[in-house]
Amino acid sequence: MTAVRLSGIEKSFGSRPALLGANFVLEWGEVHALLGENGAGKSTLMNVLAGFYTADAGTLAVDGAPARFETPAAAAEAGIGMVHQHFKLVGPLSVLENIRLACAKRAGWKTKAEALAAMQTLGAELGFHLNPQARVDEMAVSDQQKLEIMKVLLAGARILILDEPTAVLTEEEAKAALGLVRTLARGGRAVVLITHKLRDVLGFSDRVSVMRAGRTVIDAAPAAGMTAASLSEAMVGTAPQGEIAPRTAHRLKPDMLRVMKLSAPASAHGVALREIDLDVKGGEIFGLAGIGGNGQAELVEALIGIRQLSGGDILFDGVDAPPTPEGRREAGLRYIPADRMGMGLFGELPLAVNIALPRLLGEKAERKWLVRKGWMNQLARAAIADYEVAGAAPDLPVRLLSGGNAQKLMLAREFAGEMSVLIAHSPTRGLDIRAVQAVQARLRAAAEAGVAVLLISEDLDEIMELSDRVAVMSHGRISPAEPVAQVDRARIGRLMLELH
Amino acid sequence: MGKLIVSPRLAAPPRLAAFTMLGGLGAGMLISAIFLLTQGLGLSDLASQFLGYTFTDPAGLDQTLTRAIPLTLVGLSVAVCLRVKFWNIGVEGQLWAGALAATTVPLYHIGPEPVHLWIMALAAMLGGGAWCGVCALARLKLRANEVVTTLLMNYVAYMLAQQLLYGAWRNPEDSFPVSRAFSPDETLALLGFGHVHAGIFFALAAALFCWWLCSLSRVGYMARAVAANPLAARAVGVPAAAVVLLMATLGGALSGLAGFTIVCGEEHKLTQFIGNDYIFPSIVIAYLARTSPLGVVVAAVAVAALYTAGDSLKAFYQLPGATVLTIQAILLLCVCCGEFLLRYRMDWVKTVKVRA
Amino acid sequence: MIATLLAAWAATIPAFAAPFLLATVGLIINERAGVMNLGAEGIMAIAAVVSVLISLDGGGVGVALLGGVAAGLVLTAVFAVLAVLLRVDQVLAGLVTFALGIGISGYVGDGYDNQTIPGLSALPTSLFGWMPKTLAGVLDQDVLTYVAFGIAVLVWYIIEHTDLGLRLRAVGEDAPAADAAGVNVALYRLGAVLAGGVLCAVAGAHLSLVGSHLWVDGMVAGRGWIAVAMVTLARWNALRAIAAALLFGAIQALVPQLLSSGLNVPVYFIEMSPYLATLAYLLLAGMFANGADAQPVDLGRPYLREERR
Amino acid sequence: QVKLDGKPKIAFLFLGTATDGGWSQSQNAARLALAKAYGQKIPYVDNVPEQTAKVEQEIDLFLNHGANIIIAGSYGYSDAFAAEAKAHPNDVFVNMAGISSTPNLESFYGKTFEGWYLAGMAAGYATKSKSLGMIEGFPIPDVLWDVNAFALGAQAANPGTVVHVAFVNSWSDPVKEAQISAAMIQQGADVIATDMDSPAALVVAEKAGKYSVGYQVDMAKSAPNGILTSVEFHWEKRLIPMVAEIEKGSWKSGGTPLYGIKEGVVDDATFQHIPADDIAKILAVRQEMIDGKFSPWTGPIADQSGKVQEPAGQTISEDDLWNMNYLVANVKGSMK
Ligand SMILES: Nc1ncnc2c1ncn2[C@@H]1O[C@H](COP(=O)(O)OP(=O)(O)OP(=O)(O)O)[C@@H](O)[C@H]1O
Ligand SMILES: Nc1ncnc2c1ncn2[C@@H]1O[C@H](COP(=O)(O)OP(=O)(O)OP(=O)(O)O)[C@@H](O)[C@H]1O
Ligand SMILES: [Mg+2]
Ligand SMILES: [Mg+2]
Repeated sequence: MTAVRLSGIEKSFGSRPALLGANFVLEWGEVHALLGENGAGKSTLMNVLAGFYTADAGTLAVDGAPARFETPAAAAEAGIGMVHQHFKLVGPLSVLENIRLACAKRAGWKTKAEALAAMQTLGAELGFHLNPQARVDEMAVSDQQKLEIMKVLLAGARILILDEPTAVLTEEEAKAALGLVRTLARGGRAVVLITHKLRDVLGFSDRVSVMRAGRTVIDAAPAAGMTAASLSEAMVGTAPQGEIAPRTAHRLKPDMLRVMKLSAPASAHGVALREIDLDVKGGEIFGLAGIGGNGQAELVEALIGIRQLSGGDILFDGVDAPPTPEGRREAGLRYIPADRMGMGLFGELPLAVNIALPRLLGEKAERKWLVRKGWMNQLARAAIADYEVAGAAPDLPVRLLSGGNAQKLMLAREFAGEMSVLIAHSPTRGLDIRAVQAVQARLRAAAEAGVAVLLISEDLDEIMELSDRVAVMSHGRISPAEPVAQVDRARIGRLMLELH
Repeated sequence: MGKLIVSPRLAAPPRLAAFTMLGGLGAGMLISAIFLLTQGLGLSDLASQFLGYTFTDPAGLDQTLTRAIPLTLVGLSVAVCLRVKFWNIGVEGQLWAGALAATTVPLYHIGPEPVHLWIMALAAMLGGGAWCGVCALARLKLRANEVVTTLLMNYVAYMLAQQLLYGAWRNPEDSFPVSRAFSPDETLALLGFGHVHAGIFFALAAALFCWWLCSLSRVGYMARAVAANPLAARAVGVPAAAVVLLMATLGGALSGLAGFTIVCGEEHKLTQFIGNDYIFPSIVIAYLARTSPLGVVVAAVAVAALYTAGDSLKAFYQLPGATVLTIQAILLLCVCCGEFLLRYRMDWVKTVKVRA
Repeated sequence: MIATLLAAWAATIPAFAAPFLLATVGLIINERAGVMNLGAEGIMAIAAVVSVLISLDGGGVGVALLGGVAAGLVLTAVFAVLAVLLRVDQVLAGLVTFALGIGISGYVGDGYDNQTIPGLSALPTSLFGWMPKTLAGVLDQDVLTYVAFGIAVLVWYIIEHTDLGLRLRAVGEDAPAADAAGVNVALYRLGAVLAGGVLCAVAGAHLSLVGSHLWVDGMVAGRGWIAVAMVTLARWNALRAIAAALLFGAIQALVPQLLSSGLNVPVYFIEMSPYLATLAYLLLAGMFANGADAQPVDLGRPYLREERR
Repeated sequence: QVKLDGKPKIAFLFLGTATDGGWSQSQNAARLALAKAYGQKIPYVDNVPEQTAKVEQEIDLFLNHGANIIIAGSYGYSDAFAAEAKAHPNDVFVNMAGISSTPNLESFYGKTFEGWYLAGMAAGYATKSKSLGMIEGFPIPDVLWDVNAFALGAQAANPGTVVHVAFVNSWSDPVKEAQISAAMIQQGADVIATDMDSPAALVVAEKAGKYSVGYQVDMAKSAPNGILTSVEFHWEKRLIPMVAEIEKGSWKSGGTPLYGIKEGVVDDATFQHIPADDIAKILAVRQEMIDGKFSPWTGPIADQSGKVQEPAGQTISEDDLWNMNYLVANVKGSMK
């Protein structure tokens, strides 16, 4: 019996199409993996199913009956529950309050006690032990994930949509959660599992669908017949498999970026940095692996000078790093953030201003008293040409660039002028294969030009491919660095989990 | 059956921006006109009051220009602060602080007599700047919402002024709550056109300066960056806190300067009510000008003209003094609605027949 | 002399505090749902003037109160449309509401100022005859003042202890999450804004029906703005709002007592003190990083499901 | 002498609203009387703050629209009127209660102390607690003489009576006036007199079952059961003849003259709620005032500190009245 059938779903945001006739079929009793590159439309499609977005066109049937959900509440009524990629938890409320908020109506609880009892029963069943009175925004991300899953189940969902549920869990936790999911499916529910991890697909799902650029390219194929290779080809299309140029031998300059016993207190919902030692040489790419949320963001903030330290030193080329972000930039520090629209670019501002801004800062500012539009536009046009930023014009708000092109712009801005240290945080996330290759080539070129490159990424393959030395970050600490040639992937994996 | 879908526009065409602004203003004026017509005014009365008297009649023009001086300065004050997304609803307090600071100069004989006027201007800017600057500091360091702090600081300044006027500064001659009159050296010269005084040069110079600062200097671009994305601004190396502090302090200084032009240009002493009724017009002016400093000058003259017309409507048609405020509210309301059309698109979607 | 002054002072505090309390509690409802309404002053003015107009027209106190509330509600609806439906910046929408309220109240009240109305009197003194005199003075208030304090407790209970309050808080703290949990964000915000507007309107009616027994332009005299600040002082908690309102009420009630006692005191410094206290509180709360945390996270952020945040 | 260009065209400025129930209303009554007498529509603008620039703007507005006689009534307009009178020597300016004068500006005022002395007598007869409350605007001479006259009248009628005075530091703030009135009653006063522009204080007294004294217009409507009298203005009694003189070209500014009960510019409303023989005593004093046989300002008069301000047998001159800066012995309260 078919649980859900989505066909020909179209959806655009403003003038930007996200779904171009996507199909999806979900059967009762199965775990159905939904794959696709970043931006392929997976979340959007499932948001349509969960009543969050209204489709522009297409049909939706639940249990064979045509349906149309205008609100999340209507979808919940039909037994659809979604764990969103970006959690939908009310941070300042307690665990129990979040559960009551989402489930009281559907579960028919009259009192707080009833809700508490139901929560504890399910918690025991799942092995999820959450303090009902804890404030959600003070809990670990993995506990929040558990709460999200409990919410969906307590609301009595028969159709579960899990959008990248394992991204924030350790391997152990992920295994347990996926095992649970499979059990639930076996018990008669239907589960959609959105994931980027092929292991999850091959290990835990029954069937697979793959999306690319708003369309379904593999429609409910049995997982058994799939291989990692066939899946990734479906995801990215026939990508030009670029030759990885061998690194030319060059001289390393020691101590370009040196961090000694760096500590920083945890901010409200973050991770503390604990006595971090790091030494990135000029001319090398230093890969820092680790699961996101283990202090990477905090480390980056400390390095670029926007986070208060509780101890330790940061040295550039043997001397104390200037205290302010503007001073560090002047000293040659450059930064490519993981969240380019959040911490890198100014979406509302024209491309020209985004490009020109760093040149207006600090002692060496190129223009102080008179900033002419013509000068900025010229810089912008040069950057657009050099970095092949598609669909760009000097006065276009950067918000309107696609992810890959925004990233190219980011590089154009950061690579301008004299650079000695580069921090690249997940620089290829969300990019298509061609953009990935362009970015990686730029990183290599920078290293070859003598820049000390600190590459922070959750993607172990990328780290292994690009780095000269590798270390692992976990729980705010960093493991000792090792040359990439000596690295054993399995041990890196363990380090990610065990380093406490 | 169908359904109205509201969705954000990714990018609004510039022509639409101009259109919604003009449309909003037009609609506002139309509604205001209808409102006035229902109050017993004729069409010709409207034309003669709003266009004839306020701009072509020398007396009306005199009044409009004189009134536009402080309005320009408080409008700039709000606009400059909005450039860094700092809501300054404390222009009255800053104006009072400026006027108080300026008044200390003649009262306590600060500095050499011949340059008193300049010292007063400087003192007013310092006073107003400090009044707004502390609110910016409180926001930056202590996360105190500036809407609330600037609001509260209005009352503090007002009460302080009243306490001084009823206490130490009370006119010794008649114990009326006004300061003693300033000497001619301490007042802004009249320019030979009614009551228009040299403060107009201060206002224009301030507008030009703000235009340079916001549109041509690097500070202006840093301010844009801070407004658009404070985190990214800091990460790139913009001294974000300093920029916010600078712009907010400048904003306060401009309001302080408005206080200076009132006490030195109009009252020639500190009086009791100089800071009244500037908050709303300052916001209206800054918003209608879309925070452009040169636009502020135009908007301030327009709002001043509204006051001129309002005075004359009050005198000859017995309309209540609330007329001007009501019209400003209607205008702003309509422009806000226009803004909605600019930022969102509305589609009437026919509910699709669902096929199985 | 001091004893009579203190007793007289204490007796006037509740009536001074009540309008602050009503408006503050109204704004707390708004802000807990994520909407900041700077238009309270205008809503109070409209309600005050309409109550007087109805009374002058011979309407009883109840009718006058209802009429005032209805007028305040109409104005609040304008704000609600702007802020919730059209997603206009809430500061701007609030200021428009303020100006409309003050402007229109000036219009409709034109020619009716200073005309006295019967208004609402305190409960019969005989009810309190058996008490000590000072206590009787404090308790001998009008019904509306009692209602104000009752409403504060009721609103506190609803917000903190009921499912309705839970959904309201969720909308103010994290609108997308509330939406995902099936709460109609726009509906709750509209409801909260209107409910808050009703309380602001009652506050305005209290000013004219209980406070002055007449209308005069500018009568609200900044109380609506103070209420906005008092929300912070009360840390978004309706029960604490009682304490905050009593503080402001006490200081405002002290001024006429001092003036009439002929004591030579710096009246304006005294009147300034609650503002300074609120400022100081804001700064201290920021310093010890708990005050700001009480602020609803989504305060001031319009919500549209499909809009990225 | 001032020669007007053409016929008199009058315009009024009011401090409050034309219907404020007091000060501006009394002047609006004069405006209406003038309008009737001269058969012309007389424009006015109300709520003009005591701010030089605002006052000048309003005056210019009227002059530009052809007015040539500008009439207003506020102490705080004095500077603006002087400046405008100098700038427009061919127009006539009248500022009731002002203190500035030029050849074309007269600031006449009423001998309000006459009315207040009689009202004080009435309050003295009425009070049981011997404690009266009086609410005042600013501590300026023409206000101080009201307080002092009221206190002297009460003292004459009922020795030992004390007047508690509170200065609101505003001409009109009905909310505050009501609050102070309530506070005074709570502190023991049983007659509340207001020297303000609105009847707000009286309404409170009425509700509390206390006596009251009104000002500027007959405020009996606001407190029918407790009002003893009101000290009233009848500005038209002077304005109508004045405009006639101006029209004839025979008018000359009289500087800052005072007119009293004799001229009819000031008078008390019907006394009530006290015994008829007490009223008779009051009316006898009133007649002596008209006949020039009695002045409230005949010594001995001592101030709050006990210092003799006017020795026995002497009478304070009009010039000295304009410099009054003390409160008499039976007044409680501070001038600050
Ligand atoms: N609310 C929105 N407003 C505008 N554009 C959106 C919105 N949500 C999604 N998009 C766009 O729709 C496209 C599909 O996004 P979607 O989030 O569905 O991708 P995804 O496959 O889930 O990617 P990821 O792996 O990163 O989660 C993207 O290009 C994205 O920019
Ligand atoms: N406001 C926006 N309007 C339009 N597109 C946007 C907006 N914000 C982000 N995008 C684009 O949407 C795409 C996907 O965004 P999304 O937030 O789903 O992914 P991400 O957070 O970058 O990656 P992931 O969640 O997989 O780690 C990106 O290309 C991004 O540039
Ligand atoms: Mg994503
Ligand atoms: Mg997704």
